[in-house]
Amino acid sequence: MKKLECIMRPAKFEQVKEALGNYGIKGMTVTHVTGCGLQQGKTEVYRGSTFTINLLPKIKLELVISDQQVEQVTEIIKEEGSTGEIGDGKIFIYHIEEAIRIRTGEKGDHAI
Amino acid sequence: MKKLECIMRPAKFEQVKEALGNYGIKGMTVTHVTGCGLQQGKTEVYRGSTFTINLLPKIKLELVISDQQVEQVTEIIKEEGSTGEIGDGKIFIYHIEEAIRIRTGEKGDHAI
Amino acid sequence: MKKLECIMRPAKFEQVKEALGNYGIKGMTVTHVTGCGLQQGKTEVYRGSTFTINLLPKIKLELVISDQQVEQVTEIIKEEGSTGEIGDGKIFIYHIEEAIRIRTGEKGDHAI
Amino acid sequence: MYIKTFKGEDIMLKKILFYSLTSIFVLALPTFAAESPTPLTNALALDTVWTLIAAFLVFFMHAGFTMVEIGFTRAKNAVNIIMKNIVTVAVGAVTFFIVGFAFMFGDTLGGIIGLNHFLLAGADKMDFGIPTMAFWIFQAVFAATAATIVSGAVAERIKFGAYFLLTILITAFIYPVVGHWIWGGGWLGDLGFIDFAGSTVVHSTGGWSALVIAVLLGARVGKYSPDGKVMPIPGHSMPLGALGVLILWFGWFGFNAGSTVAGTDMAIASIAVITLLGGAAGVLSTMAYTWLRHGKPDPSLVLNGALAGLVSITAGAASIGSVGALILGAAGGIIMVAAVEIFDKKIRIDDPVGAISVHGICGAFGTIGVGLFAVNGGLFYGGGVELLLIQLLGVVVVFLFVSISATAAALIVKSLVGLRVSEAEELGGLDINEHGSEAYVDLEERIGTTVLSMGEITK
Amino acid sequence: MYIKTFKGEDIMLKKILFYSLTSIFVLALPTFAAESPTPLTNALALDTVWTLIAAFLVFFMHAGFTMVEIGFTRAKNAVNIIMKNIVTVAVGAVTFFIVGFAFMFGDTLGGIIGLNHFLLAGADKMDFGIPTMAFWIFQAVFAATAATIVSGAVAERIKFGAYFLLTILITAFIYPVVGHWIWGGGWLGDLGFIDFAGSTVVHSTGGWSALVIAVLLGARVGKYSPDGKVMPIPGHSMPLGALGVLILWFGWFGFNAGSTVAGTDMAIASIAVITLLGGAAGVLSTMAYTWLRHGKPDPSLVLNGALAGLVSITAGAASIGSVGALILGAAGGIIMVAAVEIFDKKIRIDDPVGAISVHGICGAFGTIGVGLFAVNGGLFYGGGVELLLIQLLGVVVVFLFVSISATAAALIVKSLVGLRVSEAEELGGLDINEHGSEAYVDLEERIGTTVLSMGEITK
Amino acid sequence: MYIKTFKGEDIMLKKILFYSLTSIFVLALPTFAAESPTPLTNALALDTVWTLIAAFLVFFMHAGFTMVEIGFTRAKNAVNIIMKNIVTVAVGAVTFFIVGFAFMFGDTLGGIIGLNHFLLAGADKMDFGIPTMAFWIFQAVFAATAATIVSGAVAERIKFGAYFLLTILITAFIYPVVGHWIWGGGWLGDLGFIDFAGSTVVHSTGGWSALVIAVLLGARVGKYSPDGKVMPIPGHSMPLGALGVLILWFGWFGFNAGSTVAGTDMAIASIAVITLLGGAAGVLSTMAYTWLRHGKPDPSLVLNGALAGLVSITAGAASIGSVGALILGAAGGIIMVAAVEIFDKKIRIDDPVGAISVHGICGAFGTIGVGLFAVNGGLFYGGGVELLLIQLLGVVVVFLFVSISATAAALIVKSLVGLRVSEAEELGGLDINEHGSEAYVDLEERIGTTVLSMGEITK
Ligand SMILES: Nc1ncnc2c1ncn2[C@@H]1O[C@H](COP(=O)(O)OP(=O)(O)O)[C@@H](O)[C@H]1O
Ligand SMILES: Nc1ncnc2c1ncn2[C@@H]1O[C@H](COP(=O)(O)OP(=O)(O)O)[C@@H](O)[C@H]1O
Ligand SMILES: Nc1ncnc2c1ncn2[C@@H]1O[C@H](COP(=O)(O)OP(=O)(O)O)[C@@H](O)[C@H]1O
Repeated sequence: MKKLECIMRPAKFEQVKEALGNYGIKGMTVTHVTGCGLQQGKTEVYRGSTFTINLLPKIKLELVISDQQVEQVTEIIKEEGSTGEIGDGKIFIYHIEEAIRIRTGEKGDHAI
Repeated sequence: MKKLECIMRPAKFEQVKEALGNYGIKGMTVTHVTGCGLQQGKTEVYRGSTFTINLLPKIKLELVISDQQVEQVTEIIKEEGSTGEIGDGKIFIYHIEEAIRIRTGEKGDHAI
Repeated sequence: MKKLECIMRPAKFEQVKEALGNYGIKGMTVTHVTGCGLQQGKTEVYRGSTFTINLLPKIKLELVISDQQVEQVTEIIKEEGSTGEIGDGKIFIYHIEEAIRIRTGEKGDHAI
Repeated sequence: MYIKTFKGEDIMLKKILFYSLTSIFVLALPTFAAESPTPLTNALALDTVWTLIAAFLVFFMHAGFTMVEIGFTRAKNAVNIIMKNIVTVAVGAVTFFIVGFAFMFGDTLGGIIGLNHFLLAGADKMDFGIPTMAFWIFQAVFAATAATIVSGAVAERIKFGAYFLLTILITAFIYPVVGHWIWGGGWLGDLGFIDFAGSTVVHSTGGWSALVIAVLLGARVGKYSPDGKVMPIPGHSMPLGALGVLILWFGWFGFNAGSTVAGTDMAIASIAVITLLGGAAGVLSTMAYTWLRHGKPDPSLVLNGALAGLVSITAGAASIGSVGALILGAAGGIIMVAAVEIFDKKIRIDDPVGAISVHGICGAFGTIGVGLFAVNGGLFYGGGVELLLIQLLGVVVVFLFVSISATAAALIVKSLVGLRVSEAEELGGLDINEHGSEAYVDLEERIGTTVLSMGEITK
Repeated sequence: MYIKTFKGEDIMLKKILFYSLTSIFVLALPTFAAESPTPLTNALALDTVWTLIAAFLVFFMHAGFTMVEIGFTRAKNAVNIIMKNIVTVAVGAVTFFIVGFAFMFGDTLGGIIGLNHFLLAGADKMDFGIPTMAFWIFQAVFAATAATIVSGAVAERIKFGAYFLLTILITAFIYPVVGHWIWGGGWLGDLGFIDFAGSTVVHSTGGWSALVIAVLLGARVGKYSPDGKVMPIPGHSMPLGALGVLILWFGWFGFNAGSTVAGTDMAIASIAVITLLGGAAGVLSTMAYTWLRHGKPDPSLVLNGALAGLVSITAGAASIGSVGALILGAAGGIIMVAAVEIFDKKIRIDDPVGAISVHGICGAFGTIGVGLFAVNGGLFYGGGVELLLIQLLGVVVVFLFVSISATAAALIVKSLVGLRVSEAEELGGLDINEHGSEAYVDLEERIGTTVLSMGEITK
Repeated sequence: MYIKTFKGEDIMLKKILFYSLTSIFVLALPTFAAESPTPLTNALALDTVWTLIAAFLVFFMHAGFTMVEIGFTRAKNAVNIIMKNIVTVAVGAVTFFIVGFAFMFGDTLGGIIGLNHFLLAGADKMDFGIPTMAFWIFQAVFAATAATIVSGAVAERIKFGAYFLLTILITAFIYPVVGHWIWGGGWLGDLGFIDFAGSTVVHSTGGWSALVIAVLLGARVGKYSPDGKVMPIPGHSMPLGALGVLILWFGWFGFNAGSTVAGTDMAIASIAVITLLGGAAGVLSTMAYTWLRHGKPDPSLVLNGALAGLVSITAGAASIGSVGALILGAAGGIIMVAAVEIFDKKIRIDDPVGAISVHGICGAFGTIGVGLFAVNGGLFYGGGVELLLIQLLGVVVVFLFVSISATAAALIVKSLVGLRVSEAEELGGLDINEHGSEAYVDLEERIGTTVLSMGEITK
């Protein structure tokens, strides 16, 4: 099993989620995070001082999937999640040793 | 060392936390996340339109523990964290290469 | 490639970030989390009842870096992120299998 | 509620009243204005203007109650709080129009209850010194206030439908009966019982209703741990709670000083001063007391302290002096803190916003305080114990009547629709389970672009 | 707007008025006070006080509009909502000072438009029964209200600059012209059209302007999915929305009862009662209707229901009775729910806060309702259809005039600065893109220590 | 503050006053109402009603201050802001009752300070044209306003105990002395200095106190980076900030127009108009100026702009004309923006909400502006420089007196309890460290079920 951790644009999340659902992925965990990278921050003004906020809102999407799904799922995310502009984000892939369903105790691919 | 990442019901968190504390786990990190899976979303109505919110609030509990604790800790979580109904969540187990205590620089099992 | 996951004091975050920037790290992902450990909780009073909140606010900083950067980066974080008092936090190091840039599909060290 | 009559001018005044009121209700078009003004018509107009503005301020107190209750409860129940409060205003107004006013101000049946002027039929001929409609609106917003006090104490667990029915019963019957006894020509008022602006009529009635319904409901899940510890359940927004308290205090000036129903009654000035000082004393005593006890001034109690001080001077607002107001207000603040602790930890009645302590206990205290501090007749001003005993009697009788009738009402409602939501609904929040709604949908996603995961329209 | 004159006292009153007003505007120092008061000066003073207090309450409605609109839209646009609303008050006041008042209350040109008293020149000699300045401020806050209605319907996508220009055009021209026809001595008022406090003048004018501008703007991104489904976009704070509604209701007492511009006019009492009952009926009917339809009372619509009820009784506040208010208010609530659904799902006009339904549709309904429920002249009270037809005529004509002129205004503004922000700006939020600002910077970091990552000062 | 006397009617009026006041304070029961009304009693009643309603509005400004300060500071200090504001009202009322009123309105000692009527002893015999109690409450809420201005400037770092003591000193001594000079029969008023509703007495006094205390406190941690850059620290809720500004503006109508303490004084109409136009001009000028300078209208400054405009017309509200109000208000907005920048970046005084610029600087500007724009005596209206020089003198003297006495007060308080919290406490937030409390406990967990990790009850 692998865990895919995708840092992505909030604006693209809905679309990615739908495509993953169509592909057959149902389970996922979503976190609101902020990130910085190559993308420029936002310039704001407050009481006459201009400043830059360089942590931008991102969505972290975590998917635990079986090894054979990895390729297709990354494809879908690249396809649906990119705008072509800096700030589209990353997919990080981890090895995962075990997954357990709390309700039933099922393990491995059955748990996800 | 392993990292256990548990996605669980907010309503069960307090109970799990207490049980882990009794067992001897003191350190943990908690994040508010949302997730979807088999569990049905919430139906809401807004200005006459009915719709479903399918990302539900969950707690992500991260525990870094030594290899020999894994079994018992997963048992505790399964025991205390399940209601038997869909949506109880998962435990994902990762291998972790190193843990470092920022304050002292201690490493490995001494750091956690 | 490695992922460094640092649980740290919110008050130290800015300083660490700046130091990492100077070192050459540009990309990072930040999450607001709460945690407990050795550090004492906060005592509050509400309508005459005194109680302790033992989940304290922390910052989780996630950095994906190449293997050779690990040592220096952990040094920087230890240097800039510690106050010497309990609650400074931890660095957890994971192995990461792959990183993909959503925008371009670049992989590995080129993606981060 | 003090009703003025221009003695010695009755005939002329009544003629004017009759003339002008007839024109209003029959023609519903102002013709009065075409007459030249006289001192009498001007005084009448000023009294009307004063009473109306006071009524608007009391109406605005509902915004205060709503904010206080939202602030002191959890976010998952905020929409439910909103619904309860806005429906209380609406139900209060309509019910008081249909029956409440009749029970309260209709011709008395043995000092117990009024029994005519339902739907305000013939009410325009009644003489309150101002047009009946002006008097009515002031009374109607009072009735809703008494009902809304319950809302806070039963928050986070009562069924919306049950609350709705209870509000009807309180504004239609319980409040009007108490009101009749004291302000509507009933037996307590005749005895000489003094409750100028409603420490008993409004606040205790609301507070005791809250008490018995909270008992019947039981505590919120998680309020008392299995091993018996008290688990505080902090509210989710102190800023909204504070805003609510300041709105309530603002409205209270109308509540108290408006209770003259006469702007020509110069007592309004000292009543307003007493309202300022009573609240101030409540703030300061609560601050000092919690500072001493806990080492830090407790904000959630200091906010309640303002209200406790205000409730404590409401009965005596026209009878006590400035110093009396300071003493009563300060004592009210401390009594409230003690009461909150006793209800919370000893008697174990779960009252999320402290409504029972603030309105029930301080309402009773303030009423009794009149017997002590009334410049005219109070024990401490050499007036003997007579007034004090009458005040005590009123407090006890109203407690008995309200607690019995509210219990009956709650049991009826329970048998009809049930009182309390299921544990699962309570855990998930009333907003989603009772209203299919959430208070803060977009907050976390606030810099995101589209609302996340709104999912499918299912209907 | 009903203007009283002391018939038979005209000469004396005018003398007094002239004297006192001259002293105010020329010397700008009060000298009137040195005279001894007479019944006439007292009545005048009371009328002035009443009108001013009502004006303050109407002013406060802007806080209500701001909170409602913030609550019912997303957090990323909250600062933009704030800016639009506060600028509306400011623009409304200044524009109405410079030209609006002149167009509305200047000497009529054939019943169509007023054409003198620009910058209030010579306005102190006008006779409104109260000092012109008191009359003016009441009118000025009304004008701003009509404009602010638009703000909600066009929220989350209009350019700030475009909104700014549109507000100028509405308060400078569109609203004053309609106002002139009905309240300023124009042809509709002469015909006998009744719109006491502005269901048509204020609410429909705002609502129809909102309608055409919302159409020209198009729906928010994401409101209608590519396959045509309606995607609800919930607002981010029901508590602020509810606070706004209660503030609006509070202000509405000034809006309606203040429209007598006379505190000596005893109709104020029944007008206030009708304002309470109309809003209450709107709440209850919306609650009942959505409860029946969806199985749960819909909070977002119940809050709108209060406003719908209020708009529905505003035209007839001085002509209808209590029962008429209950019927009109209740019907208004249901009509609003239906209208929201039709606009949302059938006609597909995106109106984030329901302004078109609440103010446009219920404004028209309330105006027509006068023809049915006016105690004097209403169809249901045996008055025949004459008034009803006049009311219908007025509604239609105002709809045509406002929709055409607001379309013209919007097209002009579009050609000057464009109406709508870019899709990227809309997605990112107007706050950051139009104002370089965010509504809730620190909320997530609230227990953090320093604000995170404020980064470099670049200027 | 302008005090009216019915000249030529003194004897009769005094008799009435004496009679009615005696009855209030001795019997504390209204008997006046039983008399038939006369034009004089009606005028007196109307003046009283007007003053009281104005006082209620000024009281409500405290909700405005609270919301503005909460909105413009960080969430971790919101509870502390609430505590400071509610305690300010309470302390202001009580202190002004005990000594403040005596220092301000007692018989003058050489034009410097009043020295009798402590605890209002004998105050009922004073002649303010209205019952002393009505006059007193209006003055008391003013005193609290002056003190509360300080709260914003010292936010996020002052010790609660220190603030508490400073508030006592300001309302007990500093404000009353300035007030005595100008409104209480003191030397500045005698010179002809004009400060109608308190640009100097209230706003500058508050502003200059804020200035010196902010200097003594130093900037918040993180406000200036080690290398000297200004780090903006955005507030956490623009919606609450905006609500606060609108509440303040609403209350300001009472603040200004109520300062006639007479509803029979027809100047109230034009004062209200000036209050609307001054604030509007401040909004528009700030919007335009920041739009030009930064390319976007700056919301945080536009909100301050409304207040700056209002402060700038407060001194002259009864002396200037509409056009003067527009000019002064607009200039005030721009001066405020410049002042904020200078304090922030040049002088480096950290003032989280801009209180020093809005109240101190614009207060001084508005006071001087009277010397320019007073229709009677102003330089631009051909009145020569005399008034202008008197105004300048007053501004300078008040600046000197307030800054010296507030410095002394702050040094005394510092030596007693210390002024500033520790750095660790500041970083952790005053809420948790000074009050053991948090403003938004449940917000993140809002859909969770039980409050997370409330942990053990330790007591
Ligand atoms: N090395 C990294 N480690 C962790 N997160 C990263 C890293 N680099 C980028 N990110 C995350 O990915 C987001 C997008 O990265 P960015 O460099 O701005 O654009 P792009 O992915 O298009 O190159 C960042 O906001 C951050 O959250
Ligand atoms: N494949 C997955 N990857 C990541 N998170 C998952 C995955 N499947 C489920 N989850 C998380 O677990 C939660 C519970 O899953 P669900 O399928 O609803 O119930 P159960 O765990 O009882 O089978 C989800 O809300 C989601 O947060
Ligand atoms: N075993 C663990 N697993 C996950 N997170 C941990 C663990 N131990 C500590 N943490 C995180 O690190 C933070 C700091 O730990 P703590 O023990 O309080 O201080 P220190 O790091 O100085 O020893 C905790 O608040 C928690 O978020």
